[in-house]
Parts: sequence; structure tokens; C-alpha cells
Amino acid sequence: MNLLGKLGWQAVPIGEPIPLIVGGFALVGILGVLGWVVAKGHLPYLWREWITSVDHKRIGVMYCMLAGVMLLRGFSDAIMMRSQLAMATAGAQGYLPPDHYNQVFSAHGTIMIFFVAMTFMIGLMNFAVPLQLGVRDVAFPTLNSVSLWLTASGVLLVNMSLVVGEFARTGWLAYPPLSELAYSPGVGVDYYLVALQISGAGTLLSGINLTTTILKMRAPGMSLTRMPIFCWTSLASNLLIVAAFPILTATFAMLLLDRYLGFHFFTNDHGGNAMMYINLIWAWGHPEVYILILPAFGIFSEVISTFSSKPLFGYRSMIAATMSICVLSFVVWLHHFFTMGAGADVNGFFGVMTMIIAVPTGVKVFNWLFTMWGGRIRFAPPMLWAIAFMVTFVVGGMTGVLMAVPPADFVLHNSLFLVAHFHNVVIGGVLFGAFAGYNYWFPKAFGFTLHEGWGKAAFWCWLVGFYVAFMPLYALGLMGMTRRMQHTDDASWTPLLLAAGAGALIILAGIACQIVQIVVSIRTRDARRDATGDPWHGRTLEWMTPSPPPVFNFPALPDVTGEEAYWGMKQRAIEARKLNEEPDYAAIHMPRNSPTGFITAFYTTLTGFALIWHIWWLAIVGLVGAFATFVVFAWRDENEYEVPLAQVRASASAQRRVQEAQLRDAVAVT
Amino acid sequence: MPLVLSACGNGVLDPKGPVGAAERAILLNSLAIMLAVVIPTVIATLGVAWWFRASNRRARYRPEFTFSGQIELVVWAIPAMVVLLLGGIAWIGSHELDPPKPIASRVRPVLVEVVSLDWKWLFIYPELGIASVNRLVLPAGTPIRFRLTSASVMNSFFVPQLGSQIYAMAGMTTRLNLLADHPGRFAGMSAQFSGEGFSDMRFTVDALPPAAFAGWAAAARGHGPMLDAAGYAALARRSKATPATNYGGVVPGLFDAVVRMEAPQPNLPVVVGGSTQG
Amino acid sequence: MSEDRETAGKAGDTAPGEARGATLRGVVTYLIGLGLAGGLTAMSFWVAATGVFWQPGVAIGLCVLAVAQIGIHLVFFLHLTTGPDNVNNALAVAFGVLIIVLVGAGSLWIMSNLNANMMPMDAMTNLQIQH
Amino acid sequence: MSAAAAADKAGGGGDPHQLGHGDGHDADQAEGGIAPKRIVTGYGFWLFIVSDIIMFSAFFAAYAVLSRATDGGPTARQLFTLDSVAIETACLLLSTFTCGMAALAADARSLLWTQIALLVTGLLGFAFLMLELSEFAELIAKGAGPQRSAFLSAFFALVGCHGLHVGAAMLWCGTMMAQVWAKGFREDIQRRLLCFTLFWHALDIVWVGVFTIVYLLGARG
Ligand code: HEA
Ligand code: HEA
Ligand code: CUA
Ligand SMILES: [Cu+2]
Repeated sequence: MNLLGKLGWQAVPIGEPIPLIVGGFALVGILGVLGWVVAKGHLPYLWREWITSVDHKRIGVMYCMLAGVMLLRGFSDAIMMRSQLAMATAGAQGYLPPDHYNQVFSAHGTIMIFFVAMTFMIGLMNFAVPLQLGVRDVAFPTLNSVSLWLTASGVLLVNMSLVVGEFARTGWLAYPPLSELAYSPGVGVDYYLVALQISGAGTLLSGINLTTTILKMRAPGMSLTRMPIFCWTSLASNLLIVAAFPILTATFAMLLLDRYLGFHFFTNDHGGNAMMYINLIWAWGHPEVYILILPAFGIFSEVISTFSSKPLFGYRSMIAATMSICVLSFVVWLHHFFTMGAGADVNGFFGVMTMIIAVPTGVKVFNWLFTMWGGRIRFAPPMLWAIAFMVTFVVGGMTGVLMAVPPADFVLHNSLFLVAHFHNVVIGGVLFGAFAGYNYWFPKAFGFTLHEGWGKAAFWCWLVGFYVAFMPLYALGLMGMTRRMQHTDDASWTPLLLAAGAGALIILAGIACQIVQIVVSIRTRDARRDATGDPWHGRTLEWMTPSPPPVFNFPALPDVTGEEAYWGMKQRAIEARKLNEEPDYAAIHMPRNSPTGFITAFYTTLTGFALIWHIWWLAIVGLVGAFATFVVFAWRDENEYEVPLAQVRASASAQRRVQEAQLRDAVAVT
Repeated sequence: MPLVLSACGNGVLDPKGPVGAAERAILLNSLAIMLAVVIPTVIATLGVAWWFRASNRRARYRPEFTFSGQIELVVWAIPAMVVLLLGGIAWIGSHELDPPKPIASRVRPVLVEVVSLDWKWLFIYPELGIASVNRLVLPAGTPIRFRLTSASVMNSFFVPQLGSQIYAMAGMTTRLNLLADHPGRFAGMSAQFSGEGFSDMRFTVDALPPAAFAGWAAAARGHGPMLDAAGYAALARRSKATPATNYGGVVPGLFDAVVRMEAPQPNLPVVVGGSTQG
Repeated sequence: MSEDRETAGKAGDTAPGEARGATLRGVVTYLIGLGLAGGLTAMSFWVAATGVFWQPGVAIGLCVLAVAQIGIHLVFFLHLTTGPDNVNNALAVAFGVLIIVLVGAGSLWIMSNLNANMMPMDAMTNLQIQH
Repeated sequence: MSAAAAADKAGGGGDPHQLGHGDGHDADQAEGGIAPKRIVTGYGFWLFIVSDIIMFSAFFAAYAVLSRATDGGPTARQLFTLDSVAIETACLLLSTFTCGMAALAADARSLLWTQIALLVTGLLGFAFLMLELSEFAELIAKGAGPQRSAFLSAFFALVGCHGLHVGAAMLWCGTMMAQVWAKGFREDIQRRLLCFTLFWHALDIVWVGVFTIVYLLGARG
């Protein structure tokens, strides 16, 4: 038996310089950062305060940072694809051979959906939901850390495939039989499956955690119909995670069994049925896109209402729309394979069900419109993203509905029209939402605001770049260009392909602005401190805390008496010309930090890597290690510490002084 | 949108047969219906945002305007009505244009059996006893009944100017009916990613006047290689950007043998270390 | 926080699966559950084996028996009730059941439709031979 | 409310990690507030079970679709004998009962009876697993292994997945016994016991689906 399984020197793709160089840079970068951290003596700090942290705010921030880094990876893939397609026209071959190009789009799709869009959204929910609910942390803080590190483990494995072995060349959903051992004998698909199984487990746990938090832990008085709308959309999104991810796990498990143990779920021979995979993966896949978009809808609702200085219009109707999208998303999945040969009744039924989703979505759009109506709109960056979203998303949604008409989809399926549709909703919806949330909550997380000028510059580059990059794809799709082409032959497509490439470059400029924005903001942070904790005149409870909030968030849980809890408190204070009575404070027990998450993820990474390379002994070591970690964690006796009363009082009275000053200003104005 | 319309010669907006034409009509009608809602929505969004900007002192600030029963009703009703209309179109359209549904015509249909291979298309004319690779020749004005399968991974058979695409999958047969109104040359392709040679997995479609088609078939029959077991085994080997060829004869029942997976299996890639060598 | 709210304690929540009442009553509940579940299981096995029933109906009968038994488990072992303290627990189960029904029924419908549309003719005859 | 839950409140275990305000603030859900820790934990685990069952339903769906895809190999009717399945079913059902007894014993703070009930539960689970494994071995020896046909793949995956769960639950059972023994009936141990019993009961529910759909319906062909 070979101790290293299939692993050997030939696994390093010397023949393909590009991934090696990219990987090399990444490696040097990571080692550089690590070296710097160690040399500066920051490691113990990082370990104590971040890596082992179980604080939902820090975990949220780490999720977002992970997503930010992966955005850059996903974007470098995107630039490679766009430049390849701009060069490889009219029969030219470009610089990426199919073998490599196919890995690039598969990795791009996988990374963008799982490790950018979803990771970013989970990060924002983690950060904001407990604050908005007026509680001190999520239901299971240590589990939260496990979720984070399992996601990171998936990220690590996907990136490892750059330098050790290869990634899947099957598209981001790895349809069999192409992804079966017979047609993809390399380790690429194994990397894909194992990495996503691990991060999927993390996502599922995080979904359970947040659902429990929202349903079982809210500030006293915060009934479900007093919850901020972002909490509602988060609830819907996490319910979808709880219901959809197990389907993905099962589906991937079947494909893994096919590949590792010679089962025949989806093989061509012995009665396997690849259509079953396609059916199951979309039964997860469609809800997945709503897992992404629903939190974004929530962010936009908060942002639009805050920056219009008005409560959200039609709050209850928004809740109804959210929950109906949540349920409807489970009855439409066939629209991804209208052309597989199902009968007219089936196609018609799922087509109609799909369109019905446009109704609650439309209701949301109109409610946002009426929220702005009669408002006093401030065009800060979050609001700009929100308005751009409203305009862009309706276009993308419309093209989605167009493809929900089966006969139209018969000619649009798998064309660049489809690619344009989903970038239109995923960038114009999810990514814009992530950026809006990022600009909105950044001051809360770090205590200083982001530079507005650079933020606006980034916004405009992104907006223009997006339209230049993706509108041509609609046209190309109608002209008959299919997706996943490594090169094209039709010379008349060249101008549009060049335009799309140029669009990606404009987006690059936008990204550059975002990076400059964050650097400038950090360097000038002292000038841009958020002293009040409420830089946007917010309406929900997170703005009641100082920025950044103390570990325990609230010295005493706020008493909620209506919708828009914090806005109400501020109004009442203005009327009464004084803050409400100071509550009794007590010492607070908070969960101790714990390395459980990190260590578990270490062992799962080990197991994952071992499985990919068939190093069976190592896989067993990893599993035993994970179990041991679990038992050790379960055995510990002390899992809380006490924040002394004095510290709670100090924090509370500091914030009270700030709020009194704010109140004086407000009273002076009226 | 003008950009889209002007740029679409050769594509799905320039159909050459009844299926494609109907699909284009459905596409454009649905688009128009939705644009009737979407364009006002976009304009209203921009307009409202601009008018109610904080610096506009003429705009009335109405923070209490947070609910209105009438508006709620309208807001749910507008998309619902649109969807009712579109849903009707979708339901009827999927029945009218169901791919297996024969095309009504006085002309007797021609049967073509399509096999997707790594990475080329095999077209068998069982009634004529001939076959071709990467070139589909059709009689114009004649309904074509396709039966499709795959000898390896999934592909999707797609001729944008003729209309509907459909998957080709191993061990199964899908059905499709198309018709080219007039003679002409169209591009065909696989629309479902199938690996390494996917980008070149294209074919030309030549719709000939019926007489010319008969002539082509007669000329092809008996000339060129024979598609027997050995010929098929050679064809099934992986190849990229395969040039178009004709076969002068086909063993009967080849298509069904491929469906039953009794035909020789294509050679598969070998693994060296972690990476695949094509 | 106001004192009254703390004591206002209308029906609170119950942890899922939590039994209430004395040990003895608990044992009795479990015994009843065991008896019912055991009876239904025996019935299932008997229905499957015996020939006294109209055969095409047996499959449905077995499914009904299984659903009944799952209900027994939920009520007597997992202590799921319709009481106000159990609303959240019941809702979670209902949501899960809804999804399972939607995805399960949808998948079976889609797959049978696809298979029917795509079976090569002779495979269809094969299928009939197998029975 | 059970004695344990009441004790929970008294013991100040009201709210998870004291993340809320004060102890055991048990306000009405509709009015918000933070549920006691026992409920929060139980509810989270309940959601996990729901998701686990959804995962099983995907395997069930795959089995239902593929159960006829025997590729000319043995069919369910030819393979399955109901005797051992009946014994397996009895084992699991009884173990569910003893598992409930363990919960009651723990509620009553009886260390001895808790341990005995857990032990019996685990042993019954072990018996179940052994029977299942011997059935698997027999099938494989007959040439009816998972590689034979899609039907057998789906069968082994579904039943094997349930078996894996039972195996994991046995590991957990052992861990619980050790913890109860070492730490006594502490609140966190009690909560874990609650989750464990939920898990065990849920496995039996899945088994009802398995023996009905796979074995009883399968044996009829
Ligand atoms: C969330 C999903 C997402 C996002 C955001 C994107 C973003 C982009 N995508 Fe793509 N894409 C997919 C999901 C996504 N994509 C999927 C699922 C596929 C299908 C794959 C398949 O076929 O299997 C695909 C396929 C795909 C293709 C292949 C089309 C084909 O099949 O022929 C192309 C071609 O150019 C492309 C281009 C782009 C471009 C130019 C962007 C640009 O918009 C890139 C945008 C750049 C960034 C997003 C980076 C910005 C990051 C920062 C500035 C960091 C900031 C940090 C903080 C805020 C903390 N994408
Ligand atoms: C966040 C991601 C996201 C979102 C929100 C959506 C939203 C929608 N999507 Fe999209 N979709 C994807 C991501 C997303 N999609 C991805 C990634 C794929 C491709 C995957 C792949 O193959 O790789 C895809 C593919 C896809 C297909 C498959 C096409 C094909 O493969 O051939 C279809 C077909 O029906 C579709 C439809 C829709 C519809 C109807 C909506 C609706 O929810 C949109 C609703 C919104 C509106 C309609 C706009 C607002 C409404 C109004 C202003 C009211 C008035 C309007 C009307 C009444 C029409 N999508
Ligand atoms: Cu695919 Cu039948
Ligand atoms: Cu979808």
C-alpha cells in the first residue's frame, strides 16, 4: 500500500504555469502575512481574540473577510475568462487551453456562490442579527465558531487544488456522467465534492444556529411582528438552509459513493440515472439562490428605510412576501432543466410556479418604492447601492421570468442569455446587497466610517462596469452563443466579447476603488470615529450600542415596545426630553472563547485532503482527531466567564452620556 | 435593447422554421408584457429617489406614510395579473411547442437519429441507410423527427435558428421535431457542456430543397465508409474539431444499440497521478 | 425589565421531546406508545405477508400504517402535542414535512415523467418482464 | 414542567450562556424574550433532526426512483427476507422504549437506572447493527453488493446511512454514560441527554420508513 495514496510529485501541475504562479503568489502572500504576524508578536493576540473567538460579531467579521478574499480569487478567475474570451474569437485559441479554462469557470462559479455570496451573507447575518434582536450572542456560540472554520476548511481545500492536483472541469454543479469516475478520473471532482461537503456542513450548522436564535432569543417585548425586517429575511434564508442543504449533502454523498466505492447512482451503466442527480441538485440549487438573495432583500429594506428617514412601507406585506418566497422556492426547481425532456404538463406546471415568485418579489420592489415616497433621502453609499439594485434587479428578474416560459427557455437555456440573467441578479442583487451591508454596518463593527468619496467612486465603476460587461451577454445569447465556450468561431461576436472584457476592466477599477477606500479609511480612522454609535440615524437596536459594541452588546437587554425599537426609544426620549430610567445592571456571563472550531476544522481538512488523495490512514487519523476534540470539548466544566458589574456599568454610562448629548442636539433642533 | 435586436442575425431572433418562429414570438411577447411593468418601475424608482432627495425642499416629508390598504392591494394585484397572463402563455406554449409533438404538415416527416459522441455529432438517417458526422442535411419544408441519445456524457442538441434544443443522454432517447422553412445553412452546436472538446462540438445544418436532398442522399448511399461495428468503434474514439464526413451505409439498429449501450464504448481517459491526461 | 412581564408567564415553551409529569405517568405513556407502535408494526408485517387483502391496495395500506406509526412515535415518544407550549416545535416539524412532501412528490413526478418519456421501447418491455 | 426543567430554572441555567438578561427569563414567545437554555438547545437539536430527516428523504427519493433499475440483477423481491428485518425492527423499537426510560430515570435523578437504561439501549442498537451488517455481508457474498446495480446502490446507501447513524448514536450513548457517571446530572449533561434521546427516537422514525418502503413494499416486488 502506498502511504501517500495517489499523491506524488506529478500532482503539482508544472505543465500549467498559470495556476502555479497564482498559487505561488497566494502562498508567498499567506506566508508573508503569517511571518509578519509572528514576527510582530501578534499571533497570541490573533489566537486569543479572533481565531478562538465565539463572539458573533467577530465571527461575522471573519466570515466577511473570508468572502472578501475569495471575491478576489473569484474575480481573478473572471478576468481570466473574460480576457480569454476576448482573445479567443473568430477561431483563435487564446491563452487558456480547454483543460485549464474548464477548471477556471468551474472554480469561479463554485467559489462565487459558496464562498463569496453565501459566506458574505452569513457573515452579515451573524454580525447584525443578534444585535438587531437585542440579545448578547447567537444560540450556540461555540458551534458558530465551528461553522466558520468548517467554511474556511472548504475554502482552503478549494484553493489547495490550484497547486496540488487540479479542480473539477465540470461546471459549478458537476453534472454526471461527466463528473463520474469514468469521465473525470482525476482528483478535481473529489476536491469539489469534499470541499463542498465540509463547508456545507458548516453552513447547515450555521443555519440551525441562526434559526434557533431568531425564534427563541429576542429582547423582551420583541414579538415576531416587531422584529426588524432583516431578521425576518434572515429567518427565511436560514430556514431554507436547514431544508435545502441536507438535500445537497445527500446528493453529493451519492456522487461520492459512485466515485469512491463503485456505486451506480448516476453512472451510464448498471441502471444509474444521471437525471436523478440533476433533479436533486436543483431541488437544492434553486432554494440556494433565494438563500442568497433574501438576506440581501433584508439589507436593502433596512437601508432604504434608514436613508429615506421613514419606516419601511408595508412591513407586514413584506413579511408575507418573504415567507411566500421561502416556500415557493421549493416548487420551481425544474425550470433549470426544461430541456431535459419532461412532458408538457410538468414543464408548464413548473414554469407557472416559477413566475408566481415574481409576485411577492414585485411586491417587495413596490414597497421599497413607496418607502422612498415621501421620504428624505440621503444618498450615502449604502443607499446608492440600494437604488442601483432596484433598477438592476428588476431587469435580471425579468429575464428570469422570461426563461420561466418553457418555449422561450428552449432557445435560451445554457446560452449566454442565461449567464447574463444570473449575473444580473447575483451581482445586481446579492453582491450589491453585500456591499450595501458592508458600507452600512462597517462603522458599527469597527467604530469608524468608510470614506464616502472612494465608496461612491467604487459604486459608479461597478455600476457602469456591470452594465458594460453583462448587457452584451444578453445579445450574444440571443445570437446563439452558448455558455462555457473556451473559444468562439463567429467573427460577428467579437465586438460584443471585447465590450464584455472592457466591462470587466471597469469592474476591476471599481474593486481598486474599494481597496483604496478601505486603506484610506483605516489610515484616517481617527478623524472618522463614530462617537455616537448611530452614524446613520438608525432605527433598529444595533444602533443603540456603542461602535464597536462591547462583547456583551447590551449592558441590560432593551425593552421593546413596538416596531423599530430604537427609533421609538429615541422619539420617546425627545418627547419626554430625557432618556428612560436607567435599568438595574448585573454582572454578565459570557461564553468563553474556545479553540474547538479551529481544531475541528483542522482535522476535517486533514480528513478531506486524505480522502481526496486516497490516503486512508490519514483520513482515519483525522476522524479520530475530530471525535476526540468533540469529547474533550464536551468534557470541559467551565465554559463561561463573568463580566464584572463595574465594567458593565462603565460601558453603560459611557453610552448613556453619548446618548444624552445626542438627545440634547435633537431637542435643540426641534 | 436596440443593440440586442440589431445584433441578432443568425440567432434565435432570426428563425428559419415554425418552431423557432413561434418561440421568438413567445419570447418577444412575454418581454413586451413585462417591460410594460418593468420600465415604469425603473423610471419611478429613479424619479422618486431623485424627487425625495433630502435637499429638495419642495418634496413633502411624510414619515407617517407607511401603510395604505389600497396601495397594498394594487401592489399585489399588478404582478399577479401579469403573471396570470404570462402563466397562460407558458402553459399553452409548453403544450403547443412540446418537443416530441409532431409538426403538422402534409409532407411525410423524415426521421433522423442523433448520437452525441466525444466530441462530435453523429446523424443517422435510418430510412435512407446513411449517416453523417458534424453535418446535418435536411430537406427544407419537411418535418424532421429527431430521436436523440448520447454515447458518453450529456449534450444538448441545438440549432438556434430552427428552435428548441433538447438534451441527449446515454441510455435514453429524447425526441424533438423541427422544420426548416426554406433552404439555407445554419449553425448547430452542443449547448450542454461536455468536457474538453466541447467548444468545437458544432455542426452545420444544410437545409436543401427536397429534390437536392434526395440527390444528396442518393449520392451518399454506397459511397464512402460504412458505419458498422468497427467503423463505429473508430468513430467513438475521442476526437476534437472533427471534420464533417459522410457514411455510405449504416448497420441497422445502430442507434438502439447505442441506447442499450451495446455498441462499443468510447475509449476513456487514463489517469496519471492526480491529473487527467486527455 | 418589568417584574410583571417575568411573571406574566402565559403558556411558555417546552423543549422538544420533553415529557411532563411524574415518572410513573411517563412510564405509562411510553408503554402505551410501545404497545401501539408494536401493534402497528406487527400489523404492517402481517399485511405485507398475508394474501387476504386486495393486493393493489396493500401498498397504500402499508404507507398509511407507516404514517400512523410515525404519528405514534411523535406523540408518545417525542411528546409532540398541539398545546400552545409546543407550537414552535410543531411548526418546525410541519415545515420539514412540507418540504419533504414538496420535494419528494415533485421528484417522483418529475422522474417518472422523464423516465416514461425517455425509456427506449425495449427497456419498457424489459420492465414489464421483471414483474 | 418536568422536575429537571424546574431545577434548570432554579439553577440559573435559564438562558444560554447567560446571553440574555437575568436568569431563566421565560417570557411568552409571542412577546419575545429569551427562552431557557434547555429549550434553546432542544429546539436547535430539533431543527437538526428535521434537516437530517430531509437528508434521508433524498435517499428515499433516490431509492424510489432507482428501485426498478436492477440492470438484470437480483430484485428486491428475490433478495429480502422479512424475518431478520422483523427482529431488527423489534430491537429498535424496544431500544426507543428503553431510551425513553433513560430520560425518565434521569429526570428522577436515578443514576443507576439511567445507566442501566442507556446500556440496554446501546446493546439493542448494537444487536440491530450486527443483524444489519450480517444481512449486508450475506448480500455481498451472493453477488448482490452495491456495485451490482443502481437499485442495490440505492439500497445500500439508504439502509447503510441509517446504520451509520445508529453507529454514531451508539458512540454517543457510550459518551453519555461516561459523562453521566463522571459529572452526574448537571444541567448541561441533562440537556445533552435530551438531545440524545431525541436523536435515538428520530432514528426509529426513519426506520419505520425504511422497513415499510424498502423491505415490506420491496419484498412484494
Ligand atoms: C455570486 C456569484 C457570481 C459573481 C459575483 C460573479 C461575478 C463575475 N462573473 Fe461569474 N459566474 C457565476 C457566478 C458569479 N459570477 C456562476 C455560478 C457561473 C457559472 C459557472 C459555470 O459555468 O459552471 C459564472 C460564470 C461566469 C463566466 C463564464 C460564462 C460562460 O459560461 O461562458 C464568466 C465569463 O466571463 C463570468 C464572469 C464574471 C465577471 C466578469 C464577474 C465580475 O462581476 C466579477 C466581480 C468581481 C468581484 C466580485 C470581486 C470584488 C471583490 C472585492 C472588491 C473585495 C472587496 C472586499 C470586501 C468588500 C471585504 N462568470
Ligand atoms: C440570487 C440569485 C438568483 C435570483 C434571485 C434569481 C431569480 C430568478 N430566476 Fe434565476 N438563476 C440564478 C440565480 C438567481 N435567479 C442562477 C445562478 C441561475 C443559473 C444556474 C446555472 O445554470 O448555472 C439561474 C437560472 C434561472 C433559470 C434557468 C434558465 C435555464 O437554465 O435555462 C430560470 C428559468 O426560469 C430562472 C428564473 C428566475 C426567476 C423567475 C427569478 C425570480 O425570482 C425573479 C423575480 C424578480 C422580478 C420578476 C423582478 C421584480 C418584479 C417586478 C418589478 C414585478 C413585475 C414583474 C413581473 C410580474 C414579471 N433563473
Ligand atoms: Cu435523461 Cu431520460
Ligand atoms: Cu432557479
